[in-house]
Amino acid sequence: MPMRERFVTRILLMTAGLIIWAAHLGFVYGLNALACTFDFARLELFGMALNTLTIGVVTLIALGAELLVLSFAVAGRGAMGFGGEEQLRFMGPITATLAGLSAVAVLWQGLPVLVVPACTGAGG
Amino acid sequence: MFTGGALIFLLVIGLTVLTIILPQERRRWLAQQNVVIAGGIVFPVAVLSLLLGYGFFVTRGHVGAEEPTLRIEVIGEQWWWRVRYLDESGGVRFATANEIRVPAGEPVEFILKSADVIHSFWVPSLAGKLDMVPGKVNTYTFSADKPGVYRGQCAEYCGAQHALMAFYLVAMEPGSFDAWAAGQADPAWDRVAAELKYGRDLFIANGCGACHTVRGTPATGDLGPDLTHVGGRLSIGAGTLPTNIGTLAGWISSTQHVKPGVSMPSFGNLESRDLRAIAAYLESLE
Amino acid sequence: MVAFSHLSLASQERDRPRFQLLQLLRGKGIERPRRSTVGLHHWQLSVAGSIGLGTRRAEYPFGQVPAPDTGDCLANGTAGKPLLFAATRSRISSAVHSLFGFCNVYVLLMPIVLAACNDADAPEEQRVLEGDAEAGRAAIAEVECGVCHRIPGVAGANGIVGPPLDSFGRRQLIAGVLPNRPGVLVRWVSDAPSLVPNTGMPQMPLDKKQARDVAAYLYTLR
Amino acid sequence: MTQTDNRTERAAPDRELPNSTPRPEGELEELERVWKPPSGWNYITVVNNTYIGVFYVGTAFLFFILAGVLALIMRTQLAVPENDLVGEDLYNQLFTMHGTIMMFLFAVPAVEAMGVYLLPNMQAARDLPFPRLSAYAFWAYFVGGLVFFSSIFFGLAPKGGWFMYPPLTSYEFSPGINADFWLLGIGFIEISAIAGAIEIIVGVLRTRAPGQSLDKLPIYAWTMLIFAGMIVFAFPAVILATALLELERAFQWPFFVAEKGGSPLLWQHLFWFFGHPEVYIIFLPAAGFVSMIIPTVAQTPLVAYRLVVVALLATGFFSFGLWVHHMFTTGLPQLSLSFFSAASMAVSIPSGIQVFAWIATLAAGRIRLNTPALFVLGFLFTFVLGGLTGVMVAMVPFDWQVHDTYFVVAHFHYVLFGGMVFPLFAAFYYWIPTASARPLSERLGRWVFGLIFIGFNTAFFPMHITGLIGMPRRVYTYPAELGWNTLNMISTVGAFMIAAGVLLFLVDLIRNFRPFTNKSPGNVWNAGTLEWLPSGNYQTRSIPIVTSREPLWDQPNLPEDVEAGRYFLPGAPTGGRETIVTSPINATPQYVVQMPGPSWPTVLAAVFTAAFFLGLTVKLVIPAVICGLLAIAMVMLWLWDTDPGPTVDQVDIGGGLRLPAYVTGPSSHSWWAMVVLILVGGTLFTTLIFSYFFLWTVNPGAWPPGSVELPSLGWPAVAAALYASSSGAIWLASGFLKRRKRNGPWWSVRLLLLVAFPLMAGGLAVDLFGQWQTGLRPEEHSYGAVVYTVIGVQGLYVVALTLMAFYTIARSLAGMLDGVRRVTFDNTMLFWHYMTAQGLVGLAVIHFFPRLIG
Repeated sequence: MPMRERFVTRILLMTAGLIIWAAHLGFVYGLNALACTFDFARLELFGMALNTLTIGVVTLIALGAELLVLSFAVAGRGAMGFGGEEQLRFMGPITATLAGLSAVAVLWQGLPVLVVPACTGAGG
Repeated sequence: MFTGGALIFLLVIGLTVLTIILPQERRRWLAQQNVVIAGGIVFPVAVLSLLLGYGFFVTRGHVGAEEPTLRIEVIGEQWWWRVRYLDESGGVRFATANEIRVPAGEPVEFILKSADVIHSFWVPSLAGKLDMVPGKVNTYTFSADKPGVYRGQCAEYCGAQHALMAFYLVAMEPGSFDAWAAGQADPAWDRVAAELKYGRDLFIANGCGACHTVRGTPATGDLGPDLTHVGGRLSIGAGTLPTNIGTLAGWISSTQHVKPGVSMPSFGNLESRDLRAIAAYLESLE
Repeated sequence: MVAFSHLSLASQERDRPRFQLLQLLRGKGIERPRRSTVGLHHWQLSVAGSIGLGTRRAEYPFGQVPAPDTGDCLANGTAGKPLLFAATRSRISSAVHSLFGFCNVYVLLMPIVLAACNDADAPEEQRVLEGDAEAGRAAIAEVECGVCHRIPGVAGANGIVGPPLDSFGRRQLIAGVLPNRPGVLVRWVSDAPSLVPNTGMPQMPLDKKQARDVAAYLYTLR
Repeated sequence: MTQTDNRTERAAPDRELPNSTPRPEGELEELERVWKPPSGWNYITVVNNTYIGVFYVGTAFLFFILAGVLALIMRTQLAVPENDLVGEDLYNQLFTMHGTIMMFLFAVPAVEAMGVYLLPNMQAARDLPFPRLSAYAFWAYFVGGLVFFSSIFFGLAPKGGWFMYPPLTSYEFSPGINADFWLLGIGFIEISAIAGAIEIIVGVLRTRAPGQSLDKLPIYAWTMLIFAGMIVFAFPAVILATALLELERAFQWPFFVAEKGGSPLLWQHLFWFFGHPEVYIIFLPAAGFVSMIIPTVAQTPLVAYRLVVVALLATGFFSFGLWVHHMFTTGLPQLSLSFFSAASMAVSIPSGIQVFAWIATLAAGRIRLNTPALFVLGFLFTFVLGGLTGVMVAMVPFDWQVHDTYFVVAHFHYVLFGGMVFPLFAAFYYWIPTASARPLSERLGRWVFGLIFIGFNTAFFPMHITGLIGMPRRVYTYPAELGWNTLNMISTVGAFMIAAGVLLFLVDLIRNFRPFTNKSPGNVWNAGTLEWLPSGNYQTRSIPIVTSREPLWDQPNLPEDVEAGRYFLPGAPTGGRETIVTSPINATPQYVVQMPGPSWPTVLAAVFTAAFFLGLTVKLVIPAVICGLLAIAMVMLWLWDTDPGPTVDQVDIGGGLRLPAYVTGPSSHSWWAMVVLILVGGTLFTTLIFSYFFLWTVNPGAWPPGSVELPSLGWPAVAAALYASSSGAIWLASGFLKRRKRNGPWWSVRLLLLVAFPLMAGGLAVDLFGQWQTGLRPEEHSYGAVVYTVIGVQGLYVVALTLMAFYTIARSLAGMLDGVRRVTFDNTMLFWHYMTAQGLVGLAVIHFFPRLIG
């Protein structure tokens, strides 16, 4: 029986960027939905709307995480646990590219909070 | 956006054609991973970022509408529109149906509700659509800049007669709008003509008042459209037919044929003369 | 005569006055026009007939007495036009009566006039009316005659309230009561109750021109 | 990833071949005998993927034609304004059925069926790991689908639109059984799709040619892996949605009734959480076809293979972030819409990557404009256009204008017809030589392409304009004076052109398609992947070692060596059907799996399952229950001989490799399938918990509603203890089982299973009774409805586990369970622990959350 491949770990690592993206989307969507339902969107902290601030901070954290995955995949190959050299050559760049794409997607998801009001429905 | 889309489309198709017609050595530059990165990642990220940013600002533009000068509650029902003009305190000034008149150039807030299933309120020439969802109140503020008649249509499939659920939005000069609104608030005209009185009596005697209201008469039903000024509306059957005595008569006599499934039964039992009289009466309610 | 006899079946309540027109027709005993009659075409007789009818006053159920409207027969008579256009819907001035003379003259002249200006393939009735069938179809669509009638060639005209109008150009009777003649038809489409007071068909918002157009279209349905 | 990379891999020296020739006499005959499909009446019990795959694709194509005919009727109706060819009732059934059939009975099954047919061939496996499951999925779909379709002949077809929005589809506004046909019929076909997806995931990951590691996997296998993964996470949402709506219709549990605390938007969330990924579920395999066909027609490897894999993975994820995209006009907060607008933009990047990878590949090679190539080019043209309009509708303000208009109809036909049907036709022309004794006609093929391509654009391009000038979708008639007439007439003409093209394709099929003959025209396109190896019912004579992505191009003599039996497993050493199971990343051979052959119970189980659901639909409850029980019995019968145990100890597959013929535990393919099934269950439960919270946000001040008291905490405590102890009993039993070798006394294991069952059932009963005694009733308010549904889902698992427990006991009584031969027990155990975990989460949410917010 050959050495165990740690398939689940590797797949999770490979798609880590996308998983962070999904978590970010779930969080900001959920938060905004709750903020509008329970009307705490207007609460303010340091002069900024609370949920705007939270979404902004969470976006920054998610971006940081994406960059972390990216830099790990690019530089710290050994630490990624990809196993053999061949798999590393294949999965490492995929991990990095996915993290990069996810970072763009997270950024896009985070930006509207600066422009679009939180709770108004369509057409005002 | 369409131009940009067309350009991108032409670019992609053009490149594909090039790969087929160019000799191999002149298209080798296309056959590398960097082209995929440039065309598949860098280019779309740049274009989409711009587009998305633009979209956010347009979205915000839609939100920051001015204070409305008029508030109209529109309730989608299978398959017609109940329209209520509200006063400052939110009370109902008057009700009408399947036709919305607004003063041109003034922002109007539409308060959109549903009485049964999901409908969607849409006047294509004036604004995008917004759904009417049971248990939810959506509001939408927009204005019609130029006087005119704009057709509206239910945009969310709502059952058998979704296709025949339209309305007209009439933008009027503010002055004539006020006159119209005042007229609408009045009860139904009571004409002296014998024929019309005869028609009105038949309207009541046939039980039309169980579902319809004609203010100023014993007809106070709330299930169907308010008919107090039906003769002055552009259409009957929710944009299905133009209002004239003939269509009114045909509608009353064969609703289930003209618009199968509507709540109103066909009054095919009415005698020809009576049918005509009721139609004439309704036509006179301007 | 024979042609009218079945109409009595339609009369469910004879004690009411609504079949007066029918009685009237019977009493007068108008001959059913026949092609063979002294070289006159049936439309000529029928127009004359409609004029004759129009002078009788049918009792309107609501007490109003609509004046007869006969203008259509002189459709292309320049002298008649101003007056005719003044006469809207069915309630027109009795001045029209004075036109009868002209009418008859024009009617007799018409074959000559029309032969000069119309394409010979078209049914004669259309030529007489000088209506524009295409405009008629548009008018039918606009006022939605189709809500009550099935009308070939008009989108969505599949009503079941009134009779279907297939082959209308070959129908012998209008509403089962009146002879199917251009003059009658033109008046019928805009003001049916003045001809048959108990009809379900109301006065329709068609002006003279439109009425002629509509009639012209109906005659294309052969 | 780069060209050079690929070349180095290709240059790898050939290893010495595992088996020597000549092969022993009778080996090939034995292989043929083992894999021969049954004859006579038993023919329909066939399970070989090459047969089931062809039946499956054929049935899917039949539904394409049927739904296409419905579309033609609709187009004829709309050709002229105010037409009365069909009335509103029939028309509304037509478009509902057209959409439903195209999505659920054509598109998903078609690509899944292509996977069943192609994957083992591409991976040089003898069959998919669960052949009877494929057969079951096919027959259930075949019977259920045909009955579902025939509802339109009786005017009983659903008419709520293919996304069936309540309240229109609920009991109040859709009395009668039309909507039930949709809910039960489709819910059940989804289950069949999930069965297929589990099969495909395990098949792609575990039954590959040795050496076909993840980086050498054909792109098509990647797409199918992601396709199946997406099904696992998307379909449970719609299964839950249909279950909730059916509960509402049948028992008035008010999930979607606004007056009783429900929300119509809950349906939309659940439906589109499935519905948007669904589009990509359909598109990805089709993109896989394209990524296979383009390298062949250009005779060069795919450029940027790794980026294409990136694109596929990214699509698989991003497409789940788009569901609100379909709800832009429902009046949700602007900012929420913006998030989804952003995600909609993000998902278009992977498509861009793929498009440019295809262009680069075409540029690298020299295209031969044969029929598959034409269809692929047609696909590129159409799909790019559809993708661009897709970006447009992702813009919120633009969507407000075109949502629910013919613009959207045009858009999604460009994406779906362009993105899936064109590639499917390309795939038909491309792969039919592997299935048929004759390839299809190139001459007819060009005509087919021309008619379909021109017809398609004639039909659908004008719809963009029709929509922009205001024509809403789903209208059975339209007024003449709105300026839509000419455009609609053009569209209708185009639709008939498509029909002519499809008809011509059928002619081509009748003339040239000769399946199941074991004769083959060979590698007609000079393709590079394994499905073009010479094959028989047993697939390839021997299972090759793969050292490149296009082994047929890079490994000289591969076809000859494979056919001569010089590679692995050239015979049937266990005397039955078997294939090599490999490790998921490096594709190292791990063991030889013995696979079941044809069986009647599989077919009957499918028929009875279909009958059960259809019986419920038409309210024949007692016959339905009988069929349901028979279906369960048949499933057990079919499973009975699928755990053969180690009949032989080890199998020599050649090259000195001796593999075990039986494994248990985490490296067993069966274990993997159970894990995937649990993922399905977990997703279903997660969406149910989402529904719970969503309904709470609809009733923020009344959760639970005013008059309802929460049960005291003793109830959930006892229930949790019972669940946990039942799992503990199973855990103990597992330990006892491990210590036994063979044929020892099994009473400890049996007793523990017998004890675990009442503990589990007791947990459920306590939980249920705890709620009931407070007076909470499901039909009064959405709170009660969702609480009882959480318990009900748990109840379903308890029932399933009861059956599994008794099945396991029965196997132990029959002497078919021991410390080695324990796959059955392991599966039961895994599922049992999952049930306990889910029960505990459910209890925690239902009992603690209201206290937390109260």
